[in-house]
Amino acid sequence: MPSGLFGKKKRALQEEEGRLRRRLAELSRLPTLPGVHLKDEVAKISQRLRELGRVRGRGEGASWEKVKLARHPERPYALDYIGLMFPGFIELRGDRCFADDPAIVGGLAAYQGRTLMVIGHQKGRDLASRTHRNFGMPRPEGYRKAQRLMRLAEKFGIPVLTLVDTPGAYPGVAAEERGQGGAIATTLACMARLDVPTVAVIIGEGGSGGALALALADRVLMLENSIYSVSSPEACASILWKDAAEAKLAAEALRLTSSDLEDLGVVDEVLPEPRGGAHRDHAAAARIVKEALEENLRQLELMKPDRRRRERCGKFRRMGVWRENGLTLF
Amino acid sequence: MPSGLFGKKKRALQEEEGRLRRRLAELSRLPTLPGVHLKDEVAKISQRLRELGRVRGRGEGASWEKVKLARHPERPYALDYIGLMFPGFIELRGDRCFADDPAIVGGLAAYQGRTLMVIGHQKGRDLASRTHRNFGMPRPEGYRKAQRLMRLAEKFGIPVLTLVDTPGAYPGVAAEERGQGGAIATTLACMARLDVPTVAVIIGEGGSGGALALALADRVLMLENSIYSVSSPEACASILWKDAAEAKLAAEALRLTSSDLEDLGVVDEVLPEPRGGAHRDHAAAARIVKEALEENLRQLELMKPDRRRRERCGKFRRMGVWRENGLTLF
Amino acid sequence: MAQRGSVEISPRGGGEKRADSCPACGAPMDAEELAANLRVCPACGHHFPLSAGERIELLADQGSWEEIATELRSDDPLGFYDLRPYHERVEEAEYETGLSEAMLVGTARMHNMDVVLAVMDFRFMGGSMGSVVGERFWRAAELAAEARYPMVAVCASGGARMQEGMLSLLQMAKTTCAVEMMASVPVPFVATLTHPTTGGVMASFATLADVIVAEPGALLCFSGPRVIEQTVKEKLPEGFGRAESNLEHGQIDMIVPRRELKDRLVQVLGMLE
Amino acid sequence: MAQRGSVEISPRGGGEKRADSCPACGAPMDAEELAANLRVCPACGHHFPLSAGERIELLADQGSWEEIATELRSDDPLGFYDLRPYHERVEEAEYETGLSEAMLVGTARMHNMDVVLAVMDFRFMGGSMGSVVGERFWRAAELAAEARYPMVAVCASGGARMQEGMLSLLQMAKTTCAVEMMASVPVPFVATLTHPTTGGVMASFATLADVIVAEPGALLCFSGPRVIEQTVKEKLPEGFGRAESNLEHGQIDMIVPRRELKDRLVQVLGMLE
Ligand SMILES: [Zn+2]
Ligand SMILES: [Zn+2]
Repeated sequence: MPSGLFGKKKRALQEEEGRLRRRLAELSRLPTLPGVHLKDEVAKISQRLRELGRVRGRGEGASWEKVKLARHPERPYALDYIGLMFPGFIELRGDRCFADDPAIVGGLAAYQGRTLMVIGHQKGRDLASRTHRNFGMPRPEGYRKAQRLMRLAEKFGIPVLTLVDTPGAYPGVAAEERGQGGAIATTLACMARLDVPTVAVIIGEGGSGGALALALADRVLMLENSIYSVSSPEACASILWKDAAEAKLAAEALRLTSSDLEDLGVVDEVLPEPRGGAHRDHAAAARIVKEALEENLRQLELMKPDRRRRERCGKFRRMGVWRENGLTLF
Repeated sequence: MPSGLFGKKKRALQEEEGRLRRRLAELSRLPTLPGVHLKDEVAKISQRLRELGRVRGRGEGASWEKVKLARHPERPYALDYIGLMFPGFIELRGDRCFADDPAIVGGLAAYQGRTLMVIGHQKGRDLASRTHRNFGMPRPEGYRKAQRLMRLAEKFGIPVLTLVDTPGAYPGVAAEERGQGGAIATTLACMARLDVPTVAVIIGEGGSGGALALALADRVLMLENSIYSVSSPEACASILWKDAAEAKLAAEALRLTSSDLEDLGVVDEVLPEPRGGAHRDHAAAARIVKEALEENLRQLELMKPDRRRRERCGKFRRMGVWRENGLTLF
Repeated sequence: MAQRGSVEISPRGGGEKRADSCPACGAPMDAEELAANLRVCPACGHHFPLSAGERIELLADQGSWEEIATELRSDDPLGFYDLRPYHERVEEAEYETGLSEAMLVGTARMHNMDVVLAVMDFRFMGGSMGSVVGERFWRAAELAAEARYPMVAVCASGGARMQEGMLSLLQMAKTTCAVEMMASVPVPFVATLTHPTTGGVMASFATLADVIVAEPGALLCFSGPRVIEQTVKEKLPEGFGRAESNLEHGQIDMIVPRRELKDRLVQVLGMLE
Repeated sequence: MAQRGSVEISPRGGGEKRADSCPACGAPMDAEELAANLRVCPACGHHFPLSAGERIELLADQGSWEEIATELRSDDPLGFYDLRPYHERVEEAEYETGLSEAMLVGTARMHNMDVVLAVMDFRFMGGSMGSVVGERFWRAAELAAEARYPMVAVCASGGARMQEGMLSLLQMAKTTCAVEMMASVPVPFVATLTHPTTGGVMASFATLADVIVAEPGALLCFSGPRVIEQTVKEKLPEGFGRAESNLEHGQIDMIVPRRELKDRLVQVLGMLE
């Protein structure tokens, strides 16, 4: 959540930006009438928007740049982080029901003399591994495996770390028939109930409900160049702009970058990446994640399970912005 | 468990019967030698066995008769009992995972001003319903539905009644691939953990692990003409006698009748059936089950959940007969 | 905060445009006859959508509906603009439906049983779940947990409200926590899924209910048919995602025709209390 | 009750009949070479069965094995006779395997970690689970729960011991309750499934473990291939019921070659403690 003057100022700039963009959109819809010259206003607004962009740390198309970085094929994936952070990681597989879903990996990691349960979406890098990992798009059995591992972690008092990186849950007929919606929902419920500390890190693409399913955590951290979005910019553009090619516009509008989401109070902490992005230096990225994990776990482990659970639910209860009796609540 | 003199006497008769049958089997394997006349001994043993049979309440082939009664096509099935015992029963369906398995039915029943969760194997009567119900042979999703309903019952403090009537879990490739073994095991574990009162009634065919899965209950009742067996007599005969036609012999040897199992301490109570068998009078059979249910629930509801669970596990812990340091323990 | 009285049904009767013929069987439709039949096609049983108002009329005992959280309104936290500004779309939805948002919550009696009702209306921006829907659901759940009333949710939703970005997605987490709040009492929570319930609602509170009831023919899925066809190019089987398919695949407890819905819900709740 | 020292391995070395060639790849087998390679075919990696004694040698630190419940022996509660009396079959199995039953239980150290071991031997009446197997498993679980030692079970079983009738089937319920006893502490319970593990063992404690490990190629199923072919006349797919198929279908956590088994088990247990 934004706090103090800094947050208020950010919000004011944000509101101004929104106002200007809406006006720009209105202008663009006006029919061209003889004698009416909109060019000046358009130019003025565009100028101010560029200024605001600089102030808020992004130029035009900055969100789209983040989308490309978040999807960068050399960006470290869950198993890269796991390999670098947790030597001796033991993968546990299967939902005990239908299948093992390679789009979600999970297992036990030795960590500072204790154990962690690490669960993450997993993409592939070459054609074979991409196909094997289904491009990081889980089916219901992936979510059910995640739940099984979370319950196992809870049984033995093991904290849970999730690594979020998926375009979204797989939109296929069989996945639907096996209850994709319910699988995501019950994973959310499982995370809401857990009485062990939970930390989620958005490491790449946080795509829609398929990503959120692993991110109902005590702490939600986000790597600087990751994105986290209600829908892919492409899908959003094709629905709202009726044109997938407007993905760049949608990327900006959706506020899916780490700094946007920090402003909105959606993530608790943004983790800086190595210069140029995590793909330039996997080891450094892993060190950054590990340090943040350490600090957050340290804090969480001081709390009683009840309080942790209460605060977790309290945090998600506060998500959202609405007006009530004239007041805007955030 | 047999108790007091009555139990001891029964057990002595049982042991004598076993001894005689073993001797008979030995004799039948001896080569016919000139000058050796076994006929007298065989005749003597057979005579004594008939006497014992009368004493223990069964003639030759009595077990096989029970098998036929237990499988009688007019015998009331789970939904027949439910219809007669619980007007207004609301069926709940699905495992929330893969399918709804019609071989197991379950739902909410209003009962004496409270609610019961009733779960049972369901066979079909005509060709269409038999196929639909898969002859009462559940697939993993049937067991997972049962678990879901048991957990729902536990959430709201609702006692669980199970009605057991299946030739066994379905032995198919896809059922195996979806984890038939694990599905049965986790159903057993679910029943072991439940903190609501549980009553199981063997109403027909209690076939193997597929039946037991629904019968790890505080009280296991058994209708007089039901059977409850480690394997079907046919399967047992084909494995041990190498000849499925010896099913009659196997039926006798397996001790699968209600009186056998009462002797062995496997069931807590045998419920008498209407004259000629439950198929002759469904309504009377249902009344008998309902009365027994009422009495058992009444007793169980007086106990604290912890004690109920402890006694439930304690009961199953005592199942089995072994020798230790020369003593036979039962 | 509570506002007594029955809900305002929009002048047109609360539904979307009334068809001249049944889209399922082609039978000619008389608007009044349809309304008298609970908006179920007398010829084939096709269930036409109900507005939130009609739904409340169907379920709540006469005059028992008391709406809460009435003053909650959408804000525009992202300053969202696509082809039109978000606030304009909201205002249009308000005007066209006569509703304040895509979900109304409140208390009611059903056959004299006190319940909390949460009712969605697909006409309001496709029943999309934004901050107000999430907050209303939360307050409804809180009331249910505190008063120990069971909750009945009637779902109809296209998913998250994209115009609120991640804040709308997070309503899935928020409503999940709300369901957990009810479970910890516990109070019974029954969901009624109506045509269509998809996306974020299907992947949060709708499928977390103790008992899940659906109306016949309702499309119930996470990814909609169009997304599946366009994204992964799969051919959809006959009846894909419909209530009947969901029942077969173990995802819902029962399908209940609208005429029997209220009675059935009351029976279920009565047994869980 | 504990009996110190290493297990008696039968004079023939504890395995079943030693093959002259590998049944998987046909490579000629030298018995000594095979034994030196932990009874894994050096040519193709096929895992030959191990006796309980060999298994304990493989897993327990030298000299650390202490068997418990050694005096438990099968009785004949049913007076069971088929083509031969039950007691005769038991005596034959005792004689041929040098074991007292199809499962041995006791404590051991694995890389200096105290554990409870429960090890089955398929040669003893097909590793069938009767009253003694159930009671030994119970005592092992009880010891694990009391001493807070993790438990490792090594399974190999054809299912319930038919000659004890329903009493054998009920060992599924009994061992399930034993697993629950460990879970309530909790102490970690890891199952190692070896060729073949089927029937009642597969439908009780084996699949209730916190982590399920399998040896390569092991047949793991509830209904065996022959039952499926004969009863429902289905054609079995290539590799049906094998560890590899179970892994793909989500039923087990991992497949571990015998050479790495001890290390892996210790790692897993170390992380769960
Ligand atoms: Zn029609
Ligand atoms: Zn070989």
